[in-house]
Amino acid sequence: MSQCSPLKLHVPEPTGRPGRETDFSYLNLSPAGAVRRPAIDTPPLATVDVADALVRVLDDDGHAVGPWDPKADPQLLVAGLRAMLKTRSFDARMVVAQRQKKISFYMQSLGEEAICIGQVLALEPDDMCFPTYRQQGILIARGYGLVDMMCQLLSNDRDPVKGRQMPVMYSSRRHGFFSVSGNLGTQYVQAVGWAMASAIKGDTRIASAWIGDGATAEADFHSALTFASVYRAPVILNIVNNQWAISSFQGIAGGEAATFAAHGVGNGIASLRVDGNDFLAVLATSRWAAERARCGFGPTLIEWVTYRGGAHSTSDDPSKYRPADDWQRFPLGDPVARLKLHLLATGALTDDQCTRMQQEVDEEVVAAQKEAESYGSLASGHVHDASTMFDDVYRDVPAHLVRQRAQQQA
Amino acid sequence: MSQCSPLKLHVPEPTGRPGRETDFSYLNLSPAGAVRRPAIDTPPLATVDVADALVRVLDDDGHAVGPWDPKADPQLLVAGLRAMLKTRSFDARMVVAQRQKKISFYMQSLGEEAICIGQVLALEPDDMCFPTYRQQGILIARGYGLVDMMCQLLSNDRDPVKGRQMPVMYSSRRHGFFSVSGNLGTQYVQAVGWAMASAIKGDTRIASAWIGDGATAEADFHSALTFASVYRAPVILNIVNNQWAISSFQGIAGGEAATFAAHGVGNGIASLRVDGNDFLAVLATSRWAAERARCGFGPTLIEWVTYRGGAHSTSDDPSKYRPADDWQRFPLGDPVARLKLHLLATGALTDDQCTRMQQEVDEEVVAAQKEAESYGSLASGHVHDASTMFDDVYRDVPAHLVRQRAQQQA
Amino acid sequence: MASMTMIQAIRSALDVMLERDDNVVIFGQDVGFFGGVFRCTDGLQKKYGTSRVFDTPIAEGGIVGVAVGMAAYGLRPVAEIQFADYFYPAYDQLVSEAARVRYRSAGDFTAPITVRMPCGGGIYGGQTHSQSPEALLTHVCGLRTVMPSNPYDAKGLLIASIECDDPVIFLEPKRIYNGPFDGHHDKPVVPWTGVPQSEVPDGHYTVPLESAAIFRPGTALTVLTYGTMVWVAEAAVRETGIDAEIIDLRSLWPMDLDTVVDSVTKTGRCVIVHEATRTSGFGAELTALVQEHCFFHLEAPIERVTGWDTPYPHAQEWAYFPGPERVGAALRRVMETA
Amino acid sequence: MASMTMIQAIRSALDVMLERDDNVVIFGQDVGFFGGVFRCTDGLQKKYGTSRVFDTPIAEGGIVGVAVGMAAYGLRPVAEIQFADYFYPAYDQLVSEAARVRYRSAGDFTAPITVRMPCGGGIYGGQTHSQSPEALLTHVCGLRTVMPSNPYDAKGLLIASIECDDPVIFLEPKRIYNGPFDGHHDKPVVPWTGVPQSEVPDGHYTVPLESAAIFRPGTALTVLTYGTMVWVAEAAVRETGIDAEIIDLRSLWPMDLDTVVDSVTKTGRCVIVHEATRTSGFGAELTALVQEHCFFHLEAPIERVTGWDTPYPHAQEWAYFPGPERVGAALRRVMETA
Ligand SMILES: Cc1ncc(C[n+]2csc(CCOP(=O)(O)OP(=O)(O)O)c2C)c(N)n1
Ligand SMILES: Cc1ncc(C[n+]2csc(CCOP(=O)(O)OP(=O)(O)O)c2C)c(N)n1
Ligand SMILES: [Mg+2]
Ligand SMILES: [Mg+2]
Repeated sequence: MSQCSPLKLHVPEPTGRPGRETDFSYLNLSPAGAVRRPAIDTPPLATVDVADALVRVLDDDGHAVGPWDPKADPQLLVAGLRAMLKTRSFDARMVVAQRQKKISFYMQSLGEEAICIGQVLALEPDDMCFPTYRQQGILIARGYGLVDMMCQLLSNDRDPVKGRQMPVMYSSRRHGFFSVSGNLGTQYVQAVGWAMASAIKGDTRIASAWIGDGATAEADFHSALTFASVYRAPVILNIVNNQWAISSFQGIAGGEAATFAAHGVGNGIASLRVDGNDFLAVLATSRWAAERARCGFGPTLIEWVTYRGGAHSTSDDPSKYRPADDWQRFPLGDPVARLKLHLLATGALTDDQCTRMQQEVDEEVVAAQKEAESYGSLASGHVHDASTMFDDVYRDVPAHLVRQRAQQQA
Repeated sequence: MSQCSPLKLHVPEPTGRPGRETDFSYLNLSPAGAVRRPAIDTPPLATVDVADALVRVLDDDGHAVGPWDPKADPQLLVAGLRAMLKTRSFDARMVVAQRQKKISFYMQSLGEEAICIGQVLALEPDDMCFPTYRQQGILIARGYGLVDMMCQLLSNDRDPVKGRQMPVMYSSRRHGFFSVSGNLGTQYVQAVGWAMASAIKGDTRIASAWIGDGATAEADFHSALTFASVYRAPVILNIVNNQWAISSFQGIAGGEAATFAAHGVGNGIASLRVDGNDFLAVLATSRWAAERARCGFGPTLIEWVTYRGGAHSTSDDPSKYRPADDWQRFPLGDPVARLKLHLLATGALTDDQCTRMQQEVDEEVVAAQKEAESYGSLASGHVHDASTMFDDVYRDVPAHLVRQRAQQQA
Repeated sequence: MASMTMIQAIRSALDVMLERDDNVVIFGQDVGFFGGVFRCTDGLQKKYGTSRVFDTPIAEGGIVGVAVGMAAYGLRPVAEIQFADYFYPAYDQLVSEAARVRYRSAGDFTAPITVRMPCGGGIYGGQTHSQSPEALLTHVCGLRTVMPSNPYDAKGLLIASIECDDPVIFLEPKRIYNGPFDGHHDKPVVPWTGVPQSEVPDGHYTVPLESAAIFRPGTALTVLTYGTMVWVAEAAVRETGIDAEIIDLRSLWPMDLDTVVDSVTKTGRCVIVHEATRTSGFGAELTALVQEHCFFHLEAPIERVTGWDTPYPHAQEWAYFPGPERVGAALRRVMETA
Repeated sequence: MASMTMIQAIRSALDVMLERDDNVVIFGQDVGFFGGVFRCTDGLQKKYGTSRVFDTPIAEGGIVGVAVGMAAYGLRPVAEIQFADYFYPAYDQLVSEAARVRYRSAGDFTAPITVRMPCGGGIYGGQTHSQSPEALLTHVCGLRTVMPSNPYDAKGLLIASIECDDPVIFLEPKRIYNGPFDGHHDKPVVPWTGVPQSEVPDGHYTVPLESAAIFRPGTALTVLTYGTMVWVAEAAVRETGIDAEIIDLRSLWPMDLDTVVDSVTKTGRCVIVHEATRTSGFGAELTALVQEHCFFHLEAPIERVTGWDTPYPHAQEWAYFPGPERVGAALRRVMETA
């Protein structure tokens, strides 16, 4: 045995901190168009190179290049852009509303909009999503009412979840959007169960599971991968690597030693690492994964490389732990700007149309906010009656809750 | 979207069942000597090929070949053989003792003896092992008293753990053997914590963690790999893939789609897949991993390919779910026979010496059993007094347990 | 109608439900080809195929997690945890998800899952094969917790649980799988044959949730208990000759409070018996409920006879187990209080 | 001696222990560079370095699992779970490992770990940032559960917990981190400054475990409570004018039964107040203990004032929270019972 010096605990540190610029070379990017597109029935382990590279379609000039070009219908891309703009506009206004104390809490998805919106456009409407709190884009892309969303945020008496949840914890079965949990990671393995159920019933629907880089450390992430691999569940396992949990960077979640996509390969699951700020790459890889799942070839894990443009939540101040201008310096840019550039470059949209679209979505959001606020809010006391608090604990209200409701009302 | 047929749930099935021979080609073996030996400081991801192959040293004639030949001192190998023989003899007698209702339960390690014994010979005496219930070989190799072990099995009043645990759940801090838990997987992450502590204190000791193929599905396995990877903990993460959990084969634990060693690579941990029935391969790879850890290069995960030669426990009847002669047909043979062949082939031992060694260990075990049984057993009622039941719940007995002890004694 | 063991009755319930409802699926460790370490699912995979009855990885959290997802799809999953002692890794999915999803989504999503787990000691299983964690479940709003004491109830309650739209934890006292156990571990093992509650109809029937059974009517005092302890209590009553009313709660929570209150109001005395550790055990809640609802009828303090506040030891099992002597002594003490 | 908030007092306890004992290490989500989402570890990484104070992956089970392993090595780990609502993934390591390892190894290995978790509601945190899971801990033999109600106790109890050789769960009622809260959410927020219990020595001192405090002496009835509810109870006592004795349990389990029994024996009446859901809450155990030990002194049924048996709702938070009106009404009812 060789003589060794004393051991030392290695604690990962981000390359940037307040006052010190981030060195983003750790991201290990591939050039647009450079990564191969495996056959849809490729064996999981044969994706090991793709899990270590970065699938990108849009080059710096906004042109689609390489084997992953989805050759998408321009109208679909325009719809995607609109959903992204709407989501961003929605988020921006809700952050302000929180600051104005109209709503109690908020979480925006700034910078990550392409990922869930691109994926949803690659899914069938009745495929089921198991989102985190940062996939509001799914609801917006699937046409859930902005007013309903805002009533949830305001916790008023039109809140579809009756004031039970903090803001942003939406639920809409009709829009294939599973109830968001406050507990990280739990939905990931549920998505696999839902997908297994679809397979058990000989259905053709698939599930889409969502998790953040930080939450991949949770137990349910491992269960999800194990069950998905063992039963070849028809599920897309999305990891949104936006570089940060709350104040801890992705290295604390294991991102220093391997890509997050590598977890998939290690579990015998086909895995891709994809530029999450490249709408076309999102669309193309999501389609690939959806087709793979639907055709019985099993799950795909996708690591989306992106950046959390805003604070973790309205309770957070990121300038305490990362450089203030980090997002501006993030090498993969802004997904909205990049898709816009592509649509302008290909002539699918004009500058004017872009401006108009922005106006339209802003107006829509403003109008929705006006309407939603007219129904009152938690702050104004217009909430679901306290007596409703005892409903939905069980299907029927059991005797002890009938008694407690009576006491509460007394 | 292409049209697909209805989905179907894939449920892995072993290739063999009672009445149908196992096709062991799924094991994907490498020839002896064929797999390269990476440098001790190799980056984790560069071990991906080794994690997918099978490190073997002993060829069919018992010769040590290839880069992993540990060039071990023959006396060390003889000591290893003795520990294996003793473990096997011990196990065989305890299985009988259970059948005779002298002990309430037993779990043997038949067929897997090389793994933990080989590893222990590669460790320093004060390195800490976090074993499962199938690493009794560690205690035997480290010289824990057979009588003490048997008193634990008999649950008599010399049981070092005072009758608190079922048989086989040993504990001996002095022998670097952490208390065996009945709950699968929990020890794996604890080992990582212990190793982190050694690094925090600037110590040079390392930890050795143990888990079965089946239990890798547990949450703590994932936590262990995450923490080991993030903090580069000085730990050897052993997975004993003996092909079976209880009645479910390794495919139900995820072994169909990838090797168990692949989990390590997916987490950025150097990983090896090793013939666990090849004592020299065990010794060589354990030394590699121990040196790597001790020199600050971080954890190594090792999948040991072996076969559970006996029943899961004395409560189990494997003929219900696998071919009765499966072990005889297992392509990696019997670790004891293979090491013996090597020692005979190299002239380190003669046939006579082998026979004598076998006699000696048998006599030692018989003598120990005689002594241990003379101290009584659970069956004979010679157990630790009921009043001791209230000790060790806390460091001091709190008031409520003083009351309860008084009631119990009343 | 045949005499069944509790194992057979449970298997029969699963068989009936697999047959009646395509959405019922069964999974857990070793439940498939092998039929479960306690044989409760023996033959079911063969009969219904691998997509209805199958083995799972050893990941209790994963088992309950996929069950919740399947339920969201529309299935009625019945998951087995091999021993209740191993349900802790699934606790988060039970508490934060199965129990909460209806509430937090205001009924948009529900989790009609059934989680079966063998519980209790008396089989020399030591601290990790003997636990009775019911109090950790009764504290969780949104969950239902059920524990049968005999084959007839086991089948009827299990069918009711699977048909229930709420998540149900179905605890199976493993010591009485094969026969009623009165706590006299040194006496010969008694089989279910001949015990009236082992007469079990072949087909579909239910025993309603939230309904307790008066296992033995009586006037002198009330014993509140469930599972194995029903039989231990009966032995204690027999041996002391005290005319106690034994109430078998069957559904622990939500529970049938009326039956309890009526009985204690009548008898004025109450003993609570469970195998789980004492402090913050379910007996604490029963004590609180009885004293809240029957305070002015109580003639003596309510006594709890329970497992001690220690892990379940292997070698001292019978000193730990609250057997008929300890129960009998409590009955006498409560009767002797003026 | 300075006036400290509870956050400052906790930070001071950690600082003192990091300084005194090289074996103390602190870790958890966001506790390192950032100093914790509630700032309890602010500045400690800078002062003691990254191997003494560091961030962890988001894996509560892993956090407690490595803590148990570190303790086996000889360290005294202090782990933070960001919210008590998120401790369920760590439940197995707490119950099956930390609480059991001393027992199952007959003292060969021990787990002197401290697990800190903010608990309780009143901050509009909804169902996943408001829970009070103490009853899930008090049922687990081998664990100690502690909950302070003020800065002085917080520091002294936390130091005692870290020095204790048993695993301790240290619950921090987050609503009183920055000031005592009497439950009147519509009144201005009160800071700790000026409250006597916010006078906290800079250095080392302990408040012994298993010792309750008589927060307010009285003769008319006994209120048993802990954490935030101590202040709510005090408000109710003030507002009703009932001369109640308020006992702040501080150590929930093992606990100081003598102080409780002495008080109820004297007053003959008892109200128990906690924020956690009612059924199988710790109030049930307290009720059982009081009626077991003081039955013949009780002049009225023991009342429990608790959170309802529902998840903690976001919008109806103040209808859920057991505020001074509900506590006051219970005090009156208990006093009015003949
Ligand atoms: C089980 C659990 N532990 C901790 C938290 C507190 N928490 C909320 S969000 C968060 C960070 C999550 O980071 P990531 O998974 O990367 O998602 P992101 O916010 O970046 O989208 C933490 C620690 C929680 N909600 N649930
Ligand atoms: C948490 C937990 N779940 C289930 C069990 C029951 N159980 C005991 S051993 C075993 C099989 C373990 O298989 P494996 O990990 O491959 O180890 P092996 O027995 O083959 O050495 C199971 C399911 C347990 N002890 N703990
Ligand atoms: Mg993130
Ligand atoms: Mg195995």
